[in-house]
Amino acid sequence: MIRHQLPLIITFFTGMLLIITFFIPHKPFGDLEQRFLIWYSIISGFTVLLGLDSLVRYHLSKLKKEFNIHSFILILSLFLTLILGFYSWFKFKTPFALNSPFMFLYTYVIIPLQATMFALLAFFIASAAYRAFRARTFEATLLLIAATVVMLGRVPIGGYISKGIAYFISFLFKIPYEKISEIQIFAIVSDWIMNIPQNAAKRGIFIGTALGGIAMSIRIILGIERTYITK
Amino acid sequence: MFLIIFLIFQNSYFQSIKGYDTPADEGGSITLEWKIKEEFLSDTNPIKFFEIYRKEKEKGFINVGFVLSQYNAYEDKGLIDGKDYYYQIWVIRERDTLKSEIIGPIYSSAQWFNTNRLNVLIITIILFVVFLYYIEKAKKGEKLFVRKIAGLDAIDDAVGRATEMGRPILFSFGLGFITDVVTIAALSILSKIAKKCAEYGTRLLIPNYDPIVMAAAQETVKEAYLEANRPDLYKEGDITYLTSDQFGYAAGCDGIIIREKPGAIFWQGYFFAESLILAETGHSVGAIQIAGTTAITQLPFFIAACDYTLIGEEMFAASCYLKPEPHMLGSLKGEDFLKAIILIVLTFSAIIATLAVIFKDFTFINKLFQFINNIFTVK
Amino acid sequence: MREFLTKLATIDRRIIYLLTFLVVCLPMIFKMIMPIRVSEEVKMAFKEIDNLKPGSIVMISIDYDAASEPELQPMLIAILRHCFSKDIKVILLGQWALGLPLGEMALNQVAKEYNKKYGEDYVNLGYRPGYTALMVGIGKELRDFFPTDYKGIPIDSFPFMRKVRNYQQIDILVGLEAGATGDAWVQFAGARFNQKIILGTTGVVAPDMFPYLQAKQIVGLIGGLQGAAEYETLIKKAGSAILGMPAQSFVHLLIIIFIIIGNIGYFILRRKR
Amino acid sequence: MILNIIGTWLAATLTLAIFSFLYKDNPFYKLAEHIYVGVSAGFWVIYVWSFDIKPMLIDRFISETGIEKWILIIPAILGVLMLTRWFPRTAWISRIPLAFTIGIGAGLGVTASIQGFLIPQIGATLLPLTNINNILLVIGVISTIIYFYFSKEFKGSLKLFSRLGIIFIMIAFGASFGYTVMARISLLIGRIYFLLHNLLGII
Repeated sequence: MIRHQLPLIITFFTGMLLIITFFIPHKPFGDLEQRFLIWYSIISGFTVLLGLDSLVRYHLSKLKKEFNIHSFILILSLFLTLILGFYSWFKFKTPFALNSPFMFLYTYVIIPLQATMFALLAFFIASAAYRAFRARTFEATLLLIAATVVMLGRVPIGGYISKGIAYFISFLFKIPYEKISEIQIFAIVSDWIMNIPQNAAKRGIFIGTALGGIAMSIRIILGIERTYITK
Repeated sequence: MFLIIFLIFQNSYFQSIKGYDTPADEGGSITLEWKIKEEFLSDTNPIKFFEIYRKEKEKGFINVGFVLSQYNAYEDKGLIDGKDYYYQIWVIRERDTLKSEIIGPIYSSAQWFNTNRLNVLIITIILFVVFLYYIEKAKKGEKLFVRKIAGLDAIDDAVGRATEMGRPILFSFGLGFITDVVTIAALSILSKIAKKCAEYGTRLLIPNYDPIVMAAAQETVKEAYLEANRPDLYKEGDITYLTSDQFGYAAGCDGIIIREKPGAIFWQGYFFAESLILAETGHSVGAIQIAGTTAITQLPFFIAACDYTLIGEEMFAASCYLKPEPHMLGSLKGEDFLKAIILIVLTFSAIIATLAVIFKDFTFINKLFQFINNIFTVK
Repeated sequence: MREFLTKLATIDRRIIYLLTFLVVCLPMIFKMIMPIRVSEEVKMAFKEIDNLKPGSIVMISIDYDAASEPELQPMLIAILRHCFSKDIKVILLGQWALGLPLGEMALNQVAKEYNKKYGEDYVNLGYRPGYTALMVGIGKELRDFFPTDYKGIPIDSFPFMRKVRNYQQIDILVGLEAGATGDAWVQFAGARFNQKIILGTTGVVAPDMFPYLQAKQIVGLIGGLQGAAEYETLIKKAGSAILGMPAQSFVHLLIIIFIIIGNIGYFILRRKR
Repeated sequence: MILNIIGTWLAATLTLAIFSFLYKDNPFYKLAEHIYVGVSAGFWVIYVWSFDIKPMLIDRFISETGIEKWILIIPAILGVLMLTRWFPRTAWISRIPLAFTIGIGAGLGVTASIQGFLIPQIGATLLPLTNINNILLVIGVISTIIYFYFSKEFKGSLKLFSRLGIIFIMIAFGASFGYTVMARISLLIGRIYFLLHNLLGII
């Protein structure tokens, strides 16, 4: 009984307390809220260590079964980071000191790996643009047109293209080029799209997700939603 | 005599100076506000900063703080509620110092209710009541109407067409975990697809990113095959665990897609940037692709690359239509009720606001609009 | 014509990768420079900081990591240059632990340019777990969460930090966002404590921040590498953002051409079937 | 100086190892991937120590006096209880600190969503329909909400508004599509700038 009821009781009281202290600043509540927030900050640091256990345990078990270079390298780089990290913290009082070995690890291992991982996406977008993005439905067509206008509006080349169009229009309709050459069509339309239609739709969508989020929080506080606790 | 003149004379530096208990707080704090007269704001002798001096009944003045010249307010903290305090503000200028007259006695006190947040309190209570009401109704099993999402027909067509072509079907939860609500919604969509596959005898492949989600998927598919009384067709080997690395999972799925050439692919769950590779490979083998995610950043790419996409909350509506689960159904209906209220508020306010502009002098309409506007402003 | 189209539609992925790689490299090798058009939301952000008097305090939150470094690091450097050039005090902290070293690097680089001293002109508070709890906790007392700076030195030993209690002493909070932390700052610090906020975000997050801009919950928005280039133009000090814009432009064009070709092939093949 | 050169070469090899994924998924990519997971996991341990346990618990325990000093024991215990999740037998104990943090997160979330999003965003949509932009903004928000309304069949005016809603939604997703493409390309530009500038020194 304790295993299921106690966590739900704790969640109910802390949740309701945080809502009540939002409205009642008076003596006991204000301090209690600040104290709980400090405890939250301390405890949430430990949750980071949870993931570490499953990671190390999984790769150690793989290594026990049969040696594979990938799991070995992972465990090795983990412990190397710990050694360098604690050494840097001990010597420089902080892991960030620019000339510490920990910072070396950050600058020459973390940055290239993480940045390059996401730089791959530019290639995937390029090939998906060519091989998969089709205007097969009315909605997809509208999406691709809006995307093209925004992409041209957001970069300097959009300005040159709109100058070209202005030259063409001035040639066709005999309007003096100087007057319309400065109008950056794509940039103006793109800014309008961002500030009006895109704004309205995103606000409508986020009102929906906000209500969904509040429903989830209420279910958690009242113990209706239990997957978090019992799993 | 001299003292009084001194007091009157000092008064001329400040246009206004006042101190009051800081409202809606836990006590122990007094707020000071002041405004210097124009003629003392000269450029030749600019104000550097203000020094705040406090005095209790019998004791002398002590300096408790300072504020830069661009501010004209200060909140003094750490006071004892109910005790009388007196304040004086020194204006430190380049070449001289002006002292304000002494204001007080002022005492701080704590408030039991933050009146600025009344609108938040009312809305919080409404939300609690509405969600609880609908979740209880759903728990009692009452029939709560949810319209059929167009996406569900698209799912049926896709499974049918893949069976005609005699090609397998692939389903993926993306990178979601079992605690993500969208994964739970995807499970009920999977159960519908699995039932159809059991009826048509089509092979169903499910590569997974998370072992726990894989176990849940195996459970759901086995149950669906049982319901379609074709337990013999259920193959545990088709529901596998690939890897827990983002791009490793995408590469793994691509391998299966190119090898098995599925007729229909379902990307239902939570996706990150790897959605691009997945949808592209699916398109390259000519599969019908139906996506569904709450990941706003990936929706544009799915819409451009797939045949049909369930957008955000449509996934919850689809799963509520298929297998109404009390928590989700109750929340969905609660949200719909609140959306209806918001729609009414927005339309009504738009009309009132427009009228308020047209009939400027008609005070009633303007007051009404101010009242509505006041509810929706954060104080 | 038909086999040309089918060949066109089935070009190998790797050729597209190579083409993309070249279109990025060439403009950078030839050091092309293109005029930057400054958009309204970046101008608003610039004006807010420009109107601050010397001695005001700006708090910058590092909510990104190396994955968004190319977009947000130039933004951080441009904003630091703008603040230091106007003798504005800077407090740096971060919600994304893996982004803090980037903040430290930028601080050191720009502080040298304007010979600003640590502790007198800027302070780095480092990282503290807590996320939304931290944002609300700072609203009452900063020292409850940051008694010391990133080196463990008590913050009361720094003169300008002595009077900083909570958001009331902070003129502007600049959030550099690669994820949803921007929403948290706006909802927890902006609405609850009336803190003036400017958001500098990656291109992915920027569109979702416009509703906050229109509702005046934030006073400025700097979006993606283009936003960083615009801010660099406003402070008249070119950085790596302006350098990257030509390459950005040509790849945008390349992607649009890919979409158009892909769709032409698709429609012709579909009509044949 | 030597360290920088070694470092740059190390960074370049790791960058090319990740880029090799473009050719095909290969062991070099897997190796780089595992290094990243190992190093970043190590990073988190150092952060928890130097930015949470040391300053918020140990330093504060030393500096505080009286009752405050002993109250600090409670979060310390709750934190350690969280680690019981490592051992299956005692894993259920970790539900207590977990319930504490989840309760606070939910409690903070409710009021913040209402005060920080619903009220200001609805308030910003109470606009007079006096100019085209206001009209489009109000109609856009209304039709988008109607599109995500599931309690009524889409007939008559509801059908019209939901069609209008999907148009606004598609323009919004198109804008996000364009911005996201821009963002992804900037990341590639950053990496190639590193290869051309730091490694090869061409620019």
